[in-house]
Amino acid sequence: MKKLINSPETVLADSLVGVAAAHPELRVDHVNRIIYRAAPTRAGKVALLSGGGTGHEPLHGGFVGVGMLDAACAGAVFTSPTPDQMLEATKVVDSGAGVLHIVKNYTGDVMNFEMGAELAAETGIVVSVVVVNDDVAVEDSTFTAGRRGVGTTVLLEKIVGAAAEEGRDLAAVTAVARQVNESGRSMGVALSSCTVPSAGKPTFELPENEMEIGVGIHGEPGRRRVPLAGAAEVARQLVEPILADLDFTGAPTIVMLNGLGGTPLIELYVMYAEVRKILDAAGITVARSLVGNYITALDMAGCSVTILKADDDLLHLWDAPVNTAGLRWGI
Amino acid sequence: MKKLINSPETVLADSLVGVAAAHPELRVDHVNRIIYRAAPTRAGKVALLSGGGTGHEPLHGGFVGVGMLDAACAGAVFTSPTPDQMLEATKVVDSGAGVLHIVKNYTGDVMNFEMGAELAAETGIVVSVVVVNDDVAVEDSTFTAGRRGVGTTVLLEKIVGAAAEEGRDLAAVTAVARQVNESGRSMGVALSSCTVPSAGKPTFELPENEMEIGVGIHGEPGRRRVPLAGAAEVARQLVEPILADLDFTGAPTIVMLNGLGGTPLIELYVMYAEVRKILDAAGITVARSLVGNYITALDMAGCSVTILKADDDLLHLWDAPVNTAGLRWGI
Amino acid sequence: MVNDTISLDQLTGWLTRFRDLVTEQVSYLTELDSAIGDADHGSNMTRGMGAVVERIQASPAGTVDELFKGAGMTLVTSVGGASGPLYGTFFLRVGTTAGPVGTLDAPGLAAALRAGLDGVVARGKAEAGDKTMFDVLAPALDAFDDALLVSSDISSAAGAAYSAAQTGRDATEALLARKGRASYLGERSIGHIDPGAASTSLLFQALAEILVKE
Amino acid sequence: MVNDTISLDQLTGWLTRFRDLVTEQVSYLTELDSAIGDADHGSNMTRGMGAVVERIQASPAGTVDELFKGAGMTLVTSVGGASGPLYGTFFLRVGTTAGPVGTLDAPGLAAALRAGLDGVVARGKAEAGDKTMFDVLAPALDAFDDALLVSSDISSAAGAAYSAAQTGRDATEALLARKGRASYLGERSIGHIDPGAASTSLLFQALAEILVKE
Ligand SMILES: Nc1ncnc2c1ncn2[C@@H]1O[C@H](COP(=O)(O)OP(=O)(O)O)[C@@H](O)[C@H]1O
Ligand SMILES: Nc1ncnc2c1ncn2[C@@H]1O[C@H](COP(=O)(O)OP(=O)(O)O)[C@@H](O)[C@H]1O
Ligand SMILES: [Mg+2]
Ligand SMILES: [Mg+2]
Ligand SMILES: [Mg+2]
Ligand SMILES: [Mg+2]
Repeated sequence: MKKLINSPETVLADSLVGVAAAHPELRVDHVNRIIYRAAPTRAGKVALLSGGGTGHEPLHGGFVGVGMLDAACAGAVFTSPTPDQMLEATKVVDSGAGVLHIVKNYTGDVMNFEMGAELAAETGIVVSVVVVNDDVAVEDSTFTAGRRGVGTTVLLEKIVGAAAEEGRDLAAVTAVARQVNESGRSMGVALSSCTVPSAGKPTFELPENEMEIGVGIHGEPGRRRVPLAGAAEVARQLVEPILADLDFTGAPTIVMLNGLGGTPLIELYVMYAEVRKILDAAGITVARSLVGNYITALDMAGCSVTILKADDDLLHLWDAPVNTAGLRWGI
Repeated sequence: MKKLINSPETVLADSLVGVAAAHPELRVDHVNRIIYRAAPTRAGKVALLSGGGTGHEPLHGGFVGVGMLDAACAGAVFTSPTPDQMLEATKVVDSGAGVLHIVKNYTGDVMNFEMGAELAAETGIVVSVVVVNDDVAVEDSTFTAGRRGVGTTVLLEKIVGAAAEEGRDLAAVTAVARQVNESGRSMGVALSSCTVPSAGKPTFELPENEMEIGVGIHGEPGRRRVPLAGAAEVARQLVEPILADLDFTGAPTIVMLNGLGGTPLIELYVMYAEVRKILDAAGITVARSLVGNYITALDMAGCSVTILKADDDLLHLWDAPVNTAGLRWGI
Repeated sequence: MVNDTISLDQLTGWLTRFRDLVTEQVSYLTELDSAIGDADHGSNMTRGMGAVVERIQASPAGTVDELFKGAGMTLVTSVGGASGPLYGTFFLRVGTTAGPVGTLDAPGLAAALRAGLDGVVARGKAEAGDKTMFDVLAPALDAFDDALLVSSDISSAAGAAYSAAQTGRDATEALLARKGRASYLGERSIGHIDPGAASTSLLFQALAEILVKE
Repeated sequence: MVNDTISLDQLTGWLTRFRDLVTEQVSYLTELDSAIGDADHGSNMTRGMGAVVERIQASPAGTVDELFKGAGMTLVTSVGGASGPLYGTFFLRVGTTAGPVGTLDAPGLAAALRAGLDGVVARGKAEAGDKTMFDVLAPALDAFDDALLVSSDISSAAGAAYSAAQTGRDATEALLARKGRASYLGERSIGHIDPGAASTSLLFQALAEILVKE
């Protein structure tokens, strides 16, 4: 394992020191491993809290700031944070208008956030929850863990953050969150696994001529291993299942081409070109684009495509100013 | 070689299609491989042109936009663009106030830009040049190719872009560029080489327990191969030569912790934490921080540190609004 | 000699031995999780049980409920992931059901463990055959209860539970995962032992071992 | 038979043969550049000479200067990097010095090549021993000139030049680079043949081969 770290045990704590040093506009609680905006939640503003395992940076800490999250709880690498973190963060960010928990649909995240929300409710804080489950690689069923939460999380945090910033109330903010989750779909591909620091070696080995289609963001194997293909063919394998799952015609869409951490930007742009060709051919209108590393899996090589069916309100919220380490415009 | 591309020959052309699709605020000349702002240069504004080999994204194309570059010429992977590209771009961006060429100090880049500037001068355009040479890994000497241009290029394009946007004239803009170059120093480390698409395999192999200290941004071996170390020790090996080369005390500094393309953000923050500890101990004031992938070497794993000795003017220019794909704030 | 009670010391020894086993097997647990999960189960369990034992050593529990509630809270607040709430809830319920006692008799232990299992199900909604820790916990407790019908010897009941746990663990290999991270793999989850099933088997190994030892 | 002139056709054949050689040796050139540079010299030369020959085939040159100026311009505008301006300037100067003729005699070819070398030096400021293409170009042209003092046979002069080129190329292995990318490696540049030196040796191999062939 080759990593720029001090030790597997200290990765999270050390990286939080770096975040604090680089971002005076954030406040880091090193004991509870929570990243907050430096300024407290404006009275009356619904607060947005998210969190998850470390290793997906900039998600979620990189999306704390004006126009997006109020706080993010950080867990160990690929491990959900714990209920006490969620309780603490919820208490700190609540201004009285309630707190929306944005949870990616993984058993661990759901259970830990659930316990955190139960504890927070006991203190009288109104907590509302959205569970993001947008990964079309996974069959949806109430008898299983359901779909994973992946790329749509990024778009949701941005859009819902803007809704909260505008002063919408908890019900309205939650409704926007649900709408975004129901309208977003993602699919990912890996050319390599990643190396979890504490594991010390790649989670799986992938031969030179193969790729994993339908991966999430935890360096796990995907739905199937297939021969490595060119960018155009890979784009087809990612976009087709998304389009088969939801009709994206007749509405403006927001499209994200996301890198999984080990893939350089130039390849992401090559992929984005191919994705756009497919969407153009399918008569889908792309109103906004985002290309880069936004929700990653440590050093995994690969990418994911997220398509969100938007409307005027969502586009308006998307365009609203945002000032975070990972996404910034208009401010 | 595992890459999300269609073929080694088409990487550059395909990625430019992606850039054009993702960024309506840019205009891409696919024939000449030049990225421009969509809007022409404001009359009287000095224009900034840079360019270089592909594979360093977001540099340079990702830094075209309000507050930074007016255009960027793209060469083949790790290969300087050609004089005809620089001529064409210079002609297009000149508004009559002259054009500053920002050139990284590599033999190829210097010669090609030189020929491009000669051709532009023949058409009557006033061209001024700054050659960035900030890499302390390389001994400086007039009898050699001198120091490489690396991380300072990013800070320079931002700061000088703001100076041009303010309406300073070509002499003043060039003076700022020179000041930044003289005040910035960088040093890089690699944990792996990268794979040049046309070469099809890594430029060099690095055993599990070794790293290359003093690398540039072309996947090349560095000054020396040393045992792999923890983040704190790596930071020391990067920062000490920088501090030995220039006195950074008594002035505000801008510090960039840059990823080389294959290293995830979390490791960059871990490294930034260590760099800051060293700078704090050395009594150096860090006024602004930048952590992320800004000047890369394809999928090379590793990072570089850049420290710029600033002053009030440079900080003011740094803080000025910028709107590019790679750096954005205030707008 | 028949051991028909288990003392606070022995229960403390159980947790300590469990810590030792997950620490020894950290790579094995993580390798199982690499195949069908996210390669962290070994480090999750080691971190959690390390914290549990540290806490016990710093301030030893005075009663059985204190011991297990403390362990459960420590797991809940130090592990995260799926295993944190699940193991945490298990021990919290064990503690609540055991109550503020110094010793448990065989039926008392059985009832406490069964309450733990119920907690896991309430939290995770797993059913038999979903390829989770449930597929070890449930048959192990059934075997424990069955053994107590024959004899009140906790030691041999723990042996029976461990034996059923191993069988349950190995049986997860053939299952298609319907809960947890492995379910994302669909058919590809077949052919691998579930990491949580393996760590739960270690839990019963620890219990059997500390009872035999004495 | 003494070949004391070289025709436009032969010179065109030279460039075509050079294209073939760099294409055949693309991996070799890139491997040399991987050791002490950025792994692109093979693809740079192949792309550039490919464009040169395509251009020649699309619109054959009528005179020697047209041929080489066209080749030089094509290299300058299609290669980039260090080799583009250097090889480009070389051929541009060769063309300018050769002039609008259909054939070159031995001294004429020698003078044109020498002008090319001067162009490379003017552009790149390399000196002997800097470990660049200069360390092949200069000794090869010296050998060419020396051979012409003995006989006006271009074919044998080209053979002598190629032989000197190979010696020059191999001698770069022991040198410490002072120009170009390899100079960043300092001492570590020693022990590797310079990629530009290797491609320039192919240039003289091509010349020797097309003259022998006929
Ligand atoms: N819903 C559930 N009910 C019971 N056990 C579960 C459930 N989901 C997951 N598990 C158990 O958790 C184990 C994984 O734990 P761990 O790897 O520590 O957490 P994570 O999956 O969050 O990375 C699985 O092997 C499985 O035994
Ligand atoms: N200043 C110079 N003078 C002469 N030749 C040079 C000079 N700098 C570099 N070269 C030659 O160029 C070769 C490298 O070419 P190439 O790899 O195509 O370009 P780059 O170095 O830009 O990647 C070197 O091997 C060397 O022979
Ligand atoms: Mg996990
Ligand atoms: Mg090059
Ligand atoms: Mg796991
Ligand atoms: Mg090269």
